[in-house]
Amino acid sequence: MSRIGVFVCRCGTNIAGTVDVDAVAQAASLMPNVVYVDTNKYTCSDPGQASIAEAINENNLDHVVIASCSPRMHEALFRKLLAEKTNVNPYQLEIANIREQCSWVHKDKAIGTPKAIELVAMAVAKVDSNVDLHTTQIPVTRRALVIGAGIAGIQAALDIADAGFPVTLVERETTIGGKMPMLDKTFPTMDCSACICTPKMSEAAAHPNITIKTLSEVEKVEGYVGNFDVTIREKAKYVDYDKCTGCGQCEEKCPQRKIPSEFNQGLSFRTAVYKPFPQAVPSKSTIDPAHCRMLTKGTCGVCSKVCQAGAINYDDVDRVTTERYGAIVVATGYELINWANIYPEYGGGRYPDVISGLQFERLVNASGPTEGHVLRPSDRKEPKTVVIIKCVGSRDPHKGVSYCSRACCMYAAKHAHQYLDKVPDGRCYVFYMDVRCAGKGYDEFYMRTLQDGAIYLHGRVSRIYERDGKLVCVGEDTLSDQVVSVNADMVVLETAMVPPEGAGTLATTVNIQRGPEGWFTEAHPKLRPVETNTAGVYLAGTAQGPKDIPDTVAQAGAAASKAIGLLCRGYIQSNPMITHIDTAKCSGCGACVDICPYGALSLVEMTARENSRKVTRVVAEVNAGLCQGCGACTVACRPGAADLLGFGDEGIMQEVETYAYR
Amino acid sequence: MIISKDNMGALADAIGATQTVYVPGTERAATRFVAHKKGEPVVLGGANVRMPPKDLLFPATEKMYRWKKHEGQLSLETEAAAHEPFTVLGVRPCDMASVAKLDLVFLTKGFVDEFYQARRDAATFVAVTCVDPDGDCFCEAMGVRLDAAPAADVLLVDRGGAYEAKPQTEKGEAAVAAWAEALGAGADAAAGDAVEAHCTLNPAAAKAEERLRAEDFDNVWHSVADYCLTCGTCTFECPTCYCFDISQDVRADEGARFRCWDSCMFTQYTLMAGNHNPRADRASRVRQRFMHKLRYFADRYGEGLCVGCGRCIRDCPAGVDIAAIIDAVATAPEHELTEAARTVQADEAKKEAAHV
Amino acid sequence: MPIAETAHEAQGQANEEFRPKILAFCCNWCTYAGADLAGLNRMNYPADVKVLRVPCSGRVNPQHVLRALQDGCDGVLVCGCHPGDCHYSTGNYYAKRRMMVFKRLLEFEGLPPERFQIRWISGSEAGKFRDTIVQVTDDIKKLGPMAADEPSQAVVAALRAKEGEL
Amino acid sequence: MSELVLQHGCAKGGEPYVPQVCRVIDVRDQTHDVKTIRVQTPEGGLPFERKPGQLAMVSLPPYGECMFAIASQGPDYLEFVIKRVGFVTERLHELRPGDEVGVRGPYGNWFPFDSARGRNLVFVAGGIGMPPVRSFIEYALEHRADYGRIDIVYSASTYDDLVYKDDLFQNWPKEPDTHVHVSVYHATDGDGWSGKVGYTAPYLKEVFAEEGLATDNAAAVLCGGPSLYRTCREALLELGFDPADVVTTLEARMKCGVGKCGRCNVGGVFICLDGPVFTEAELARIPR
Amino acid sequence: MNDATQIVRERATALLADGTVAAVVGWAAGRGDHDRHVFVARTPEEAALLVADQYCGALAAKRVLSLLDEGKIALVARGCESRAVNRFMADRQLKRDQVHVIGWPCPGMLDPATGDALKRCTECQRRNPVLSDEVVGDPVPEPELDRFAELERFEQKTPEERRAFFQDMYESCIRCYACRNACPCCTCRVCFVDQERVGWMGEEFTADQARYYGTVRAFHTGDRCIECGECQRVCPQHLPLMLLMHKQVRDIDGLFGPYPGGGMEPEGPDPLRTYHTDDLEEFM
Repeated sequence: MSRIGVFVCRCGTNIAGTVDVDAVAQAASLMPNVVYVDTNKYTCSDPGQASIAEAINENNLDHVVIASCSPRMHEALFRKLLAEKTNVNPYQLEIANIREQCSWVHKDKAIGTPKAIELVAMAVAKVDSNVDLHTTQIPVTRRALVIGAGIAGIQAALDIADAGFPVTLVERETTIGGKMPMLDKTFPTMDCSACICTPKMSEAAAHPNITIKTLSEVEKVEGYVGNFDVTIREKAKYVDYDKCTGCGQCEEKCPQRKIPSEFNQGLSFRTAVYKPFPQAVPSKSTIDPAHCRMLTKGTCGVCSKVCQAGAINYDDVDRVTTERYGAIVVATGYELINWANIYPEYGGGRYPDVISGLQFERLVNASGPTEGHVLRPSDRKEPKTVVIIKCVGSRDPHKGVSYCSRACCMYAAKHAHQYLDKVPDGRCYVFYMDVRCAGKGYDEFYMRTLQDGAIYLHGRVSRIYERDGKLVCVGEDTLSDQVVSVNADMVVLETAMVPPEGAGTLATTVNIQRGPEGWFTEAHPKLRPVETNTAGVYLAGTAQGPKDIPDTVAQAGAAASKAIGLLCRGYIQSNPMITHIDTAKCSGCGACVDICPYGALSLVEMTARENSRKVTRVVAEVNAGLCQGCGACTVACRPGAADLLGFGDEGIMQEVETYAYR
Repeated sequence: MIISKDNMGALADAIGATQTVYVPGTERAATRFVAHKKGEPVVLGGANVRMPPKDLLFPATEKMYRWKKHEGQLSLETEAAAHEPFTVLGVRPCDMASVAKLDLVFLTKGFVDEFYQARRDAATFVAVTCVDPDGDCFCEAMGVRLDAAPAADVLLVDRGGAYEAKPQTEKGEAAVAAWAEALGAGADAAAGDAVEAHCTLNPAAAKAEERLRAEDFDNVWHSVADYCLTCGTCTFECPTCYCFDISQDVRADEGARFRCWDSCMFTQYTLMAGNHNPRADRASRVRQRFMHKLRYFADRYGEGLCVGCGRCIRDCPAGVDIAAIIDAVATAPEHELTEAARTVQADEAKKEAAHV
Repeated sequence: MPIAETAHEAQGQANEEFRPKILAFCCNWCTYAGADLAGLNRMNYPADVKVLRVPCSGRVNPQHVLRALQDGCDGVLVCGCHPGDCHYSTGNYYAKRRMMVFKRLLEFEGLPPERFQIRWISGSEAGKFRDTIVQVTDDIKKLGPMAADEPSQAVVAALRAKEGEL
Repeated sequence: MSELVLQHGCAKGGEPYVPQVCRVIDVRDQTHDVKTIRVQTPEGGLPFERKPGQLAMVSLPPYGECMFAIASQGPDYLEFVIKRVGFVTERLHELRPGDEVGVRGPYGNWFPFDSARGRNLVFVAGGIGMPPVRSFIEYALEHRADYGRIDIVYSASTYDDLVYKDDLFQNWPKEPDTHVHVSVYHATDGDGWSGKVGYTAPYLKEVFAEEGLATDNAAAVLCGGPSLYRTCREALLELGFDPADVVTTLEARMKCGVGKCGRCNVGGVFICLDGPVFTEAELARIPR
Repeated sequence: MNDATQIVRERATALLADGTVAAVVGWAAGRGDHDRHVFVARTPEEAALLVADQYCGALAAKRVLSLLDEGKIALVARGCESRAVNRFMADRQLKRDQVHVIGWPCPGMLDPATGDALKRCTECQRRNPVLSDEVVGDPVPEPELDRFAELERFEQKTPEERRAFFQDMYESCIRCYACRNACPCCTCRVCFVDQERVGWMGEEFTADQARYYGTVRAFHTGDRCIECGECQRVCPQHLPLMLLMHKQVRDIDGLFGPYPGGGMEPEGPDPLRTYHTDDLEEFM
């Protein structure tokens, strides 16, 4: 039978003051299977620990109960003691919390002592049903995958690569960079966005530890922290990147010239074989199969003829590769809300001069379609009156989203400032709900915009219609309580950030959660802001929620440092207190699979001999790398086939009954 | 001694003065033998009680011994087997026959079950002839007479408005003498002729037993298993099912081991450590139940285990009908012989050859 | 639930001497930490509640709760993190649903609501932990031991007369 | 040669369900999941006399009770071989000398050691089927002169799974005219096994052929798992054994041990009371 | 012979004859005039024994699960059987292509002994099959009734009265487990009651143990109950088991609803296997 040792700590007078420790020890000695009892002045002290180890070894104990302070305090310490100084499995330990939850909250030994005895009895009962558990070290594949190559992904990739680990940077567009290169200037310092972003892009491209995969998407993720097997589909580019020199000859000769440019937000055109913008990385051309005549109709082949490098390959196919990574950083960024669909009162896209903020960025950019001159799209005239509307889609649960997109207040101020700078005689009205400028130098910047002459009106624009070549913006100035109507030449909508298309699929693929608005959910909003509930998967940038560039870059660094920490260690210590499936009881109903927040459970086919017959049936299986040991599945499992090691049904039942019967 | 049917309450009161007397009544959602309360009327006719008197001799849960550990020392304490005397009034011939079968199980073949014996010794059974078998009763086919109950201490013969009490054992003699004393002369006059009755259902049990000894009826068991729920209703309501499990109630350092009814219909019944179960499928459990009732028990004790009380037919939620099964077996087209039967035949042939 | 022949006597004596037996399932990350904090702050509360540590309120099986109530506990308390704060992100949401349905089921069968209570107590809410223990202990003391719930013979008789048994 | 006769136990009055408290005096590892445990009365005596092949119920409060074949009887102890297969046996494996258990028995019949006198004996066992057979082997060796040649054919899944290795490789081969043949089903490098690898039934036939054994004036004793039992039974009959000369011990879930509770009922037979030892001739008459 | 019987026999014969299915699960007649039991027809000859009339009280659906090794199984399915099929699929015990559902709009069943409507049919809200591969006869009008009426009457009782009621009920339970074995939600390989090791339940026949069994079984099936009422029909003690099920179904509907019951969808997750962050809070 088991041989249980009970060690009762006096903790100086912390415990002994209100608990009669000798009486507890005496009572413990009569408990089932208790063969050794001792008391200690300070159990956690070195001599205290040594005496426990000695007692365990001399008396051949196999289960240990320590009645002392909270297990949250010293459980790890005592487990370590058992592991290092005795032959007892460190999980054959239970701690009766007779300090925080007994001696410190009771004043009288007459009350504290019997309670301490009951707590010890419960711990003795539980420890007797404990089984040996073993941690294993799972080696970590020392490579990282970064999904999304906007500024967040690039930064994370660079940080990880600088730490010496190979990184694969996956981007579904033809170039890395994301949204940042589209921006003209960045607030509040007004430095050129492309000037600070493109060097990062080049650095990533040139980094020996970084492999960039553009036009690529993650199709499947299997495995768990330290060992994710990731399948990536790299779409056909129809251009051999090894041969392409990026000379641009093909682009010049391509007959398909009327394709709206994504990079310029539809304000200019591109060709079917193209590079989205001059500084694109990789600096190679790609054929857009949806528009290429050769690929759609089978006749053309101009680019192939002009390409001196012979890089054009119309027979190119998708390449699917599976590789193993230790950590994953998800940095899939954002999209702007499709305002045209939800704001018919703003023309719903009918008026070419109602543009989004990102289109405005392209308009004021020196390398944009207007070479930096503010010319409105419809007639290429300089608008003399511009209305900027904030919170289009944001903070508007009826039409758009309920949250604040955080960057638009500054972005709107920047646009007003840029417009007034370029058109000194222009008038700029900004309709706003609130002005939120918390950030270093942000409020100062807003003040400067006001000084520049921007007119801020508190209220939403209720309608935009065209009259006499003007866009009439009707709104309410709630401060003066008047209906305001502005005849504008151009309207800029500062639209909400929303999760990009495909975020839901990616969440399922990588197995991370999304909040109600669709942003990926961090493991803890305060304490684990870049981790996810899936160990080894980290979040960077706006994938986690709207934020501006400084926050994005900071978070990317944080995510990278978490990934680096994991990769540096080289192994993960598996938590043995996880769910265990008794396949004899499992009927494969999948209730556990449905509720596991970590995707640690799956249904698999099992073949076994049962009653002299070979039977194949479906049972649940636990992925030890993913399970975090919450135990929610053990309750969902009606027959109790799923049980939590360390907090098993039997152990808890022992505690319950021991207390109930006493 | 003749006792008017109206006087049954008084009789129960009289017996109840010195010991517990169990009479047909309703308790816990079923008709069963309940402890008689003084002054309440007692009616012995009509439909038989749904729960047989089995639990009076063999309770559903019965403590066997207690154990205790004190300072690491294990000690055992047996439960007293002795039992206060009691009387069961109004047992039908079928149920009385079942008591005789339980006696075979618990009191013969080597070991005597002390707990059963104590209750059996304490019991006085007063049987009553059966005048109202219903459409599911088939006791006559199982060798039970409606007008006799040999295992009873006293038999009450239904004579219209009154019962004639016939003592059949020493205990019965004493009981009837005591009743006569308690009820006065007891010369209730209104006794007519003994009422005669017979079952309308008469499955061919003898033929079935004979064929079960020689042939496999797997198709029958499988077709029954196609609708049997394998719940415990039939076995718990059966007056002769006696299977039990031994389990325990543990409270910290002490506990009691008890036995409780079990059912061969349950999967767990034969489940062994390591999850092997020789009777994992329903058909094999159905087979076991009916083979045990109709043949195995006879192999061991010389008589079948079914008394034809019809309870399992009446209350089966799935419509399993032992009478129909008996007939199905008896009238089935000829089957292949079982391996065991073939062995027996071969042996006999060998012996004959040797003889010649 | 245990049948005590002397149920009503027990209730009679209860007021002075009755020390209820209450079991509190507390999740490791919030409530257990809150209880520890109550200790650190030397808050004082009744000793009639014993804490059983579980990793998460989602681990608390209603079957354990019922067993506790049947085997001799006079009350059961289940505590976890506030919804949204679960260390495992979802456990307490599941627990909430389970416990809501199960508690209603037990109350339907006649269990006084105070005997089975559920609270969300965070790791910083030491005061709330103390107050909860005080209040639950008080509730159970008012109810008396489990045996006091035994329906009186009068009620049973009246019910049987009215319903003709089940 | 007289017929093998199986004798049955005598009636035992009193309290057949109540165990006597016994003390564990020795615990030994046999394999990774098999232990032998010796028990005696607290006064240091033999709990009860058993005959080879009989059973006893070992109970371990508060965990439960299990039926085991009594592997061996010493002057003042009974020995059980316990394989860890379930909850109770797991707990029984935690026993240490000095611990107390309950023991009740003996139950069931015994091997026909009387009527087999003068015959050659062939013991066939697999894995944890050895302990019941061993009780007869032990008896035969104690009364060596009463029996002819003894052959023991024993197999287990791996070398580690062989129980009573001391006896197999040291003690028994030293006995006069006693031949031990051991095989394992699976061997791996470095597991310590360099002997025969193969299943029991073919090995049994091989042994018969190589050693030139005859079946006349021999009795076979067989015990093992379902598939071993099936194949070896056939092999023995093929080798020419009469079903009446092959005895085996059966296993079933048992609770009462005294032929009442119904659990181990097979046909008209209760394994705990009428068995566990049967001849093949008898088994042929019992339904599946 | 009524129309339904006629058509069921014809269809079963055809399905068996052309090998579409290996067996047809329906009902057949027993010894008495109105005795019917579940029946599995495996040959066209056996199909001629099938009956589909007003005395087929038993829920036939669960039988399908034990026949899956034999091949595709046809099931004559009324509202309740069809909901059970959904239940099996949601519990991943059955795939849609393993069963051929012969829908039978249910006329409502009668007690063979008394001729009264079966309780489980008087409380039924969906007599027409909710899924089928083919249908026998025309749809029947769905009864308009309040299946919770009895529950609501019961809830009017004082807690003490309810305690007394359930004490009686659990003392009456003989723990035959017919309710569990008949229930289409109870598809566990090993029921919690049969797990000695953890010791959820003791084996002794006491009201306490019966209460534990009854309450926990009700909880295990509460969020999945298809409200077929079969548990109550099979109870040899005629205990009002559906009270507990109705209680939970109505509570779940009110708390996390709208919830039509556990048999309406072929996939989960069931109410206790999911959550909303804005779930009602009734503890504070």
